[in-house]
Amino acid sequence: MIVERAAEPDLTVQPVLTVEDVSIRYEVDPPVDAVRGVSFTLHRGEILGLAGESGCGKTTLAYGITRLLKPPAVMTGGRVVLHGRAGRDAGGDQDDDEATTDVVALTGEELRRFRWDRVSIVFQGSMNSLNPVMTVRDQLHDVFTTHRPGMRRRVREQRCRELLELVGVDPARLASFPHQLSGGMRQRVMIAMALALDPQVMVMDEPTTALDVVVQRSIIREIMVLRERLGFAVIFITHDLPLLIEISDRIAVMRDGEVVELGTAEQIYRAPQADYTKQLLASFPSLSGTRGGFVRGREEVLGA
Amino acid sequence: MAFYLRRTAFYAVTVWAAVSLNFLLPRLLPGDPAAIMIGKLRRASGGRPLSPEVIASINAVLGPPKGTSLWEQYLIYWGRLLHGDLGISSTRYPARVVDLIAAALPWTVVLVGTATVLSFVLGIVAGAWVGWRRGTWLDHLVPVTTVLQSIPYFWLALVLVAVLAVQLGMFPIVGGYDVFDFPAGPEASWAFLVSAFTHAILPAVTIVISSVGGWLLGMRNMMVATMSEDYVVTAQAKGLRPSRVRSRYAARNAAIPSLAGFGIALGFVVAGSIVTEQVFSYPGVGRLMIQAVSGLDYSLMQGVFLVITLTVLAANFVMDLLYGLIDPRVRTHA
Amino acid sequence: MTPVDGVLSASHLVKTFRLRSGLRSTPVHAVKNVSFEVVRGRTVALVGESGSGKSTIARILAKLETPTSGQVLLDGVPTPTRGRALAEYRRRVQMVFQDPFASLNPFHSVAHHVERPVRIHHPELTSAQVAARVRDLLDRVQLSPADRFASRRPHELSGGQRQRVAIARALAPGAQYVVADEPVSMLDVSIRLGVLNLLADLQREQHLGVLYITHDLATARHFSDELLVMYRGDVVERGPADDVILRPQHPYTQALREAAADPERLGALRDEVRRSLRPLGQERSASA
Amino acid sequence: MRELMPRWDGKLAIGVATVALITVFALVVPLLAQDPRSSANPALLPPGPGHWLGTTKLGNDVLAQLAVGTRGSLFVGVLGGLVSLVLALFFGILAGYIGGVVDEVLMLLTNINLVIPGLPLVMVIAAYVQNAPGLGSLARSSLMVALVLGVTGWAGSAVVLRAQARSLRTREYVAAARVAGEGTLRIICVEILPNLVPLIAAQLIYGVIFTVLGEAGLSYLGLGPTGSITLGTMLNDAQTGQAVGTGAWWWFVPPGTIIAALGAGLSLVNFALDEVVDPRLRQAPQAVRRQRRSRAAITREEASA
Amino acid sequence: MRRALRTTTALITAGALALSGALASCSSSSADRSGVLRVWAGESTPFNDNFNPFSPDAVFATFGAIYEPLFFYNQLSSDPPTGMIGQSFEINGDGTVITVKIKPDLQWSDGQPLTADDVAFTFGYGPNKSPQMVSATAPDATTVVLTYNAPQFTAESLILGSTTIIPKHVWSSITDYASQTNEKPVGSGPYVLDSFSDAAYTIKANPKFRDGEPAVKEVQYLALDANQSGQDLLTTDKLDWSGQFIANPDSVTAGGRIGTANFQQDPTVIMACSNADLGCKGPQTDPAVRQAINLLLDRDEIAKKAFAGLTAKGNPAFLLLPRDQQWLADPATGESPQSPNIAAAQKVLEDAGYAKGSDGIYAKDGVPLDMTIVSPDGWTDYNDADKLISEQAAAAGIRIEARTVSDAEYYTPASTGDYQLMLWGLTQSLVADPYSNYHEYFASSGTAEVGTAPPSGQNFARYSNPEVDAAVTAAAATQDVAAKQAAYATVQQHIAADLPYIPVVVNASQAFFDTKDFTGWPSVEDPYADPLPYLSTASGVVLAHLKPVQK
Repeated sequence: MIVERAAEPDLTVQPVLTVEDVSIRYEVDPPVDAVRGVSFTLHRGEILGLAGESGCGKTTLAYGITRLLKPPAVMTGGRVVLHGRAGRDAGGDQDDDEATTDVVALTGEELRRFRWDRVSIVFQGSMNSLNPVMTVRDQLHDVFTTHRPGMRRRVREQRCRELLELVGVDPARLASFPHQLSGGMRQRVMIAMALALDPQVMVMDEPTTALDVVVQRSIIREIMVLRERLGFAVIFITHDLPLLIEISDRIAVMRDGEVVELGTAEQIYRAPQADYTKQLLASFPSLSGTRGGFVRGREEVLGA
Repeated sequence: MAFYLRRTAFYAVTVWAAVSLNFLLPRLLPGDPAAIMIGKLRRASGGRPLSPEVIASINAVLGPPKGTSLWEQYLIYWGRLLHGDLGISSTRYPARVVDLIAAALPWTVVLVGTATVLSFVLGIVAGAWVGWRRGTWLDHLVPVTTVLQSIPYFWLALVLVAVLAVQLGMFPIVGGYDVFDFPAGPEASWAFLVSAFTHAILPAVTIVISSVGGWLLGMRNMMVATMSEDYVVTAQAKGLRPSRVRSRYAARNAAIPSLAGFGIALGFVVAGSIVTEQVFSYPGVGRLMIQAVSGLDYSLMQGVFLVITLTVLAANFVMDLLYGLIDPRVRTHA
Repeated sequence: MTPVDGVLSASHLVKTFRLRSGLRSTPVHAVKNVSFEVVRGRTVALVGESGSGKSTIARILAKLETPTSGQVLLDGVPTPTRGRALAEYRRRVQMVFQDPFASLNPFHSVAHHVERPVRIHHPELTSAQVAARVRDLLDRVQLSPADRFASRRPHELSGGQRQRVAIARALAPGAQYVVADEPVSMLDVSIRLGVLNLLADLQREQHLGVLYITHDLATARHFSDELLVMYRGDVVERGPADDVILRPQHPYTQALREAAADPERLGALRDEVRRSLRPLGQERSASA
Repeated sequence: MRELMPRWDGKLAIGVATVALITVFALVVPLLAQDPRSSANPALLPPGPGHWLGTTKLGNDVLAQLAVGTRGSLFVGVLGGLVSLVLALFFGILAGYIGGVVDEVLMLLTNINLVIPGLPLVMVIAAYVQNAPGLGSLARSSLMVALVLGVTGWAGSAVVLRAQARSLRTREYVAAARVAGEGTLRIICVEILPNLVPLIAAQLIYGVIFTVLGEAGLSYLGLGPTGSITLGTMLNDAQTGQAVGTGAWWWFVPPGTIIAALGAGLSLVNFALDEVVDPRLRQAPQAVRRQRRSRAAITREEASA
Repeated sequence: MRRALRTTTALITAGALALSGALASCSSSSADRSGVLRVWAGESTPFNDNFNPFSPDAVFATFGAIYEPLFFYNQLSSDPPTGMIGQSFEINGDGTVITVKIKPDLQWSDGQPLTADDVAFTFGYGPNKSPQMVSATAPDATTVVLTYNAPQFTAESLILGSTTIIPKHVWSSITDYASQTNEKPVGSGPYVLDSFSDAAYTIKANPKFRDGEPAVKEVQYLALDANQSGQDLLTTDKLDWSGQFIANPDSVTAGGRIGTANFQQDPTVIMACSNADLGCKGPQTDPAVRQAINLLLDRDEIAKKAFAGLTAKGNPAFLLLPRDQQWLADPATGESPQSPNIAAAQKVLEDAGYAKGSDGIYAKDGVPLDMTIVSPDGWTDYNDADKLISEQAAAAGIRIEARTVSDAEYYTPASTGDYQLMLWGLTQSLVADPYSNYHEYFASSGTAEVGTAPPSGQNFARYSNPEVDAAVTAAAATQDVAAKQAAYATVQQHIAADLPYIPVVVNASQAFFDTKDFTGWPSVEDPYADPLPYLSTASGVVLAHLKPVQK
């Protein structure tokens, strides 16, 4: 399997996002170094899992990569480079898609245009990511009116309907307000929105945590399908290591702001190197396997 | 729809309560407007005795109905009210309370309405701005406005008159319009509107200065809270222009509680405007209220109170409708 | 097996909420005729997704809700709704809540939380005895040294420590049955196991009957003897834990089982998606 | 516990200092100053060595009047604030905690009270009460004014408290207390109220500000307390005594300034309390400031490097 | 602001006691139209559209400017009344028949002739028809005969000087005079109504006025709610005439445009509910207490601080001196003590059996001297005086609590006797004869039991003294000066000792007027009428006298 995957050059060889030695500090009293010297490379079309427990810095890292750090977080060092989309015949009207961008250096208008167009985010709180007082249509249109000002209204509307269909939501829902949608539907709308500008990278921060497992499953499947069809790379952040192992190409395990282990899903699952990775894996009892380290298991052992 | 039904029902109950309170208060606490009026007539006639017919007619108009139960009186009261009959004023006998209020109400509605809307818009816009630029020097603006808010309206008004109107002569001192230029009263002309406008500036400024801080503070606080909402972060992540994020995503949501609190604040503004009208001899209902209270003119007092209450309720109702437009959630979830 | 000396049973529980919207109200059937038994010394897991009615059952058992119909029986006796009898019921049946950040009052110390149930249910104890008991309880939930923790307030504790306090509180009256409503779902993954193990240890030591409510099939399987699967207010499948998880009969249980993440299926989803898309390869350029 | 206490900062310090100064002034100065009703002094003296704030038309020492008036206003304010707080607690907490029909009824009453404009109602009630026979000197005492203002001014606080009580009621620790066997009253008093302390304090402060301003307004309209000196009656005296017309600013400006300062001081304390109730109000601006400073520092370092 | 309302009542009572007088000749009007005269007569917004001379709420221009009585009685002088509608009058020997000749060829402002028929109608109409009246007839177009069943010597000024004459052709169809608003008044005075709004109304010169159009063609009355506003408008050249209290008149007159006049006439007193027999309750029913209060007052300080030094000194004989000098029996009652004599006051109390308690308050039979004095809200001078009285009494060992009440709660308790002490304003008789004072305020015919209002008269102090009653009756039945002097001496002796009304000051009545644009204002040299815009009749007389300054 590993060999087979490594032999797929179109997916893994071209880097799309390079993160070099990124450090992020929260300027509270005393300052907290939330991310410390993290480096990794995201390849085109790849799903990179970012695993770790709460407070390990995985979400902060995601915000740092997308230049969305909330106060008082400050990126104190490092480079984030988004590589141009060479070799891909995307629409010729987006010149900067071709460019290699130093994300950290972006400011003002440049930064604003970079956002969503090339890297989009699906946030954790599917319930709150949508503006409660605007219709789905308005919020989708917003993306186009801002980034594609030349686009005609009819085309825009057509595109919005397509997007909803793409994520499996009835286009009639365009007229709905967020509160009229179920949690799963809201998250699908968010994913549709994240796809709107055909970005190279999509960051997904616990996109399914608040959802029921069955819904969660169908959304993850949807993401996988879309990734296959559209070819964007995904940084998938979650504490749910088993899920990551199941869906990711590679996994970075974070703890206390550092990546303690980075490897393919197979490596992480079958042959974890770091103690922390092992500990984390052991925390998830196997659904179908043996009972692992559980007390009741111990009881059986004792009884045996 | 359910939201509107519920609100309408609420207003109906509130109107009923206000009217009933109005009916009950003078009956709970004694006080005889007829006796006061008769006393006044007696003094006016220089100690000459009043004819029994006059006393009978005053008692009939102002006195408590005799031989009827409270319930019957209540029904009669409602009947009269529904015919637009608020009784006869005893301080301005025999003027009808309705006529007195009809002449005064437009002034108050326009003055207080304009000043309130102005104050609201100013406060919301400034509050949104200060909240947006949180963590900058603008933060210090917020405590300053609370000082303004803590100044008694009438005190501020008196100082403004003394300085701006009397000393500097920048504004007219009293009245709703220039009575010297328009001796025949209000007329439909541009010049009159200009005159009314210049007379309204200082009272309006007083109301705005005293009330803008509340809106500003509320809006700023909500704005700060809203700014950390996910949908605002999402909007920023979407690369939307800051102006759009501020207005459509942050401010619009942050303004919702201010709209909801409009009713409370309006009550305060109306209170302030009553004393403000007094300082400026402004021909509004606040003035009538004060005169009614000092002259123990119960009919006028009740009439003005009722009309002020109904006006505030109407304003609240309008705000509720607006609220429904701005916050779609209330339309479906009651 | 340990002798069965007590049973807490739910008998034909029905709970219907009225959802008001304007002047209309629509009934929401949260629980539809559910029966089961929790025997001392055994653990019953109640598994289901949010909205399945499992938390409502927990609240009914904890006497926080009154069932629309049906009964909760303790040792076969219908349970009271008020008065001294209710206090006695509360002494025997306790609850551990889902969110340890919300279930402890930020205003009060750890000692207060554990001490109150002791005082309420054992008014005969002197202050010294109460203090000793609190220390003992804290020791038992591995918050040692107890004196160091007793004076702390919830915000000074980690999530795991808080949930241990919550467990100590539940044990404080001398409970025989514990309803644990998603006791670890709000905790970090690495400490979940510890808390569950503690609960299991206590159960064994104290011979508790535990109703373990969760949405997590894996822990339900490992932690319980019997497993009930709830779907939209009904129990759709029940049986010994391993049987239900490894050989699900009901389509819903199967779906749940299918949806649960399983690292054993590494890469399977991607491959399946790819296979399903290959014939439609041209679609990619059409929609891009 | 600490998170229930306001964070000490400049605004709070200024607020507390202002309120404390005014309170000390109101409590101590009357003991030192002359009888505020003494007319033994010449009339309308401007501020000078003998009378630091001059004298009124009757020859009353303005400083003495100011101190006693401040005390009177504080008395009315605190009393009115307490009355409205008690009512707000009753309506708000009860409605919020019990919910259901009780909530509906109490909230209806509250909302009615809320939308019926306050001052006109106060004026009407004051007019009736003050002319009701049998009350004697109580009818126009500052006690009665405080009561009337308190009875009409609680609704806003009740709404706020109810919303908070409702949200606290659904907190799991309240459910946990019930499961532990606590009684309803004890849950309200021990589990819910302590967490409402900052909010209750804020509402009390609003109540005090409302009552002090309300008393001033009523006094200006001639419906204030008679027989006792408050800042409102002082302003009323100054206004009717044509302090503005005669240029006796020392009679007119100090009472208004004290009211404004008291209101502003209390509001500043409320800022701090607001920040306790909603920590984001403090944290968000602070975070932005820190982020900006840190970024500036990094830029400087890079520039110097 | 309330000061404005108070002037309303001052006007009303003043009108009721008017003296007669002939209208000073009015100069022929020049054809030039000059500036509008702007007046604040003390009214507040909004104006009532009410020109009914029988209504207490009628606007001020109704009296004097639009409607007139037969004669003008100038309160400021002891000269005989001047004719307005009336030319001359005669009273028969026993005082029961008054024959009035009116001026010929008079016209109402609507062009209808004004004849004796209108006058006779007026006296038979509504409240003018007194129980003592037998008939009012008009034997010819200029003669009116009023017949009574009792002597009317002392009612002369009321009948001739303050009964506004109304046109029969308008009023004969009006039955309920009390609720009439008479929005289109038809009168005989120098002005007619031009326009009305609730913020201002304008009267313009009446071309049909018997002496020709007055020189000031337009007069505008304003409504203001605060004295401060009036003062501000005077200062800023917006107002030409007002009668209001301004503590520092210099601030207004310093500019040179505004002149001022202050003719003090009306006594301000502490009115005591003095008669326990009629139901009065409280220590003030004891004359000794009232005497003590009289002695302890520091009137000088009250005048200076409460009344800005603008008042005159009062006297316990209730005479307007020096106008009424001939009626003063004992020089000792010619002026109330101006400085306090606490020792004397305490001696009076101790002689009457009071002793100082441990709290420093005098008491008798365990009842302390503890009373309440009331004044209306916003009547600053009264409120201030009350405060001073309270403080001065406390110094002497009497507790008097000063309270303020609403206007309505001031007048009603006064008339029904539901009070202990009140600061009260008496209205000075308009003629140089104190009869109306004694009859209105001291005769028991003008009082009633506590709880009911007197049917006539204003003896709200409930004073009742048979000797005073007899003396007042005797004075009413004679026109002999010596007999009257003797009767008045008796009255003065009793009221100065019993003090049902304790004199405090004689109230200021400040008028402010524009001397730059208008001439002809009354002055100390030529006090032809009191220049207060709120006075009835007199204000009309002043208006007819004014001339615009030609520029």
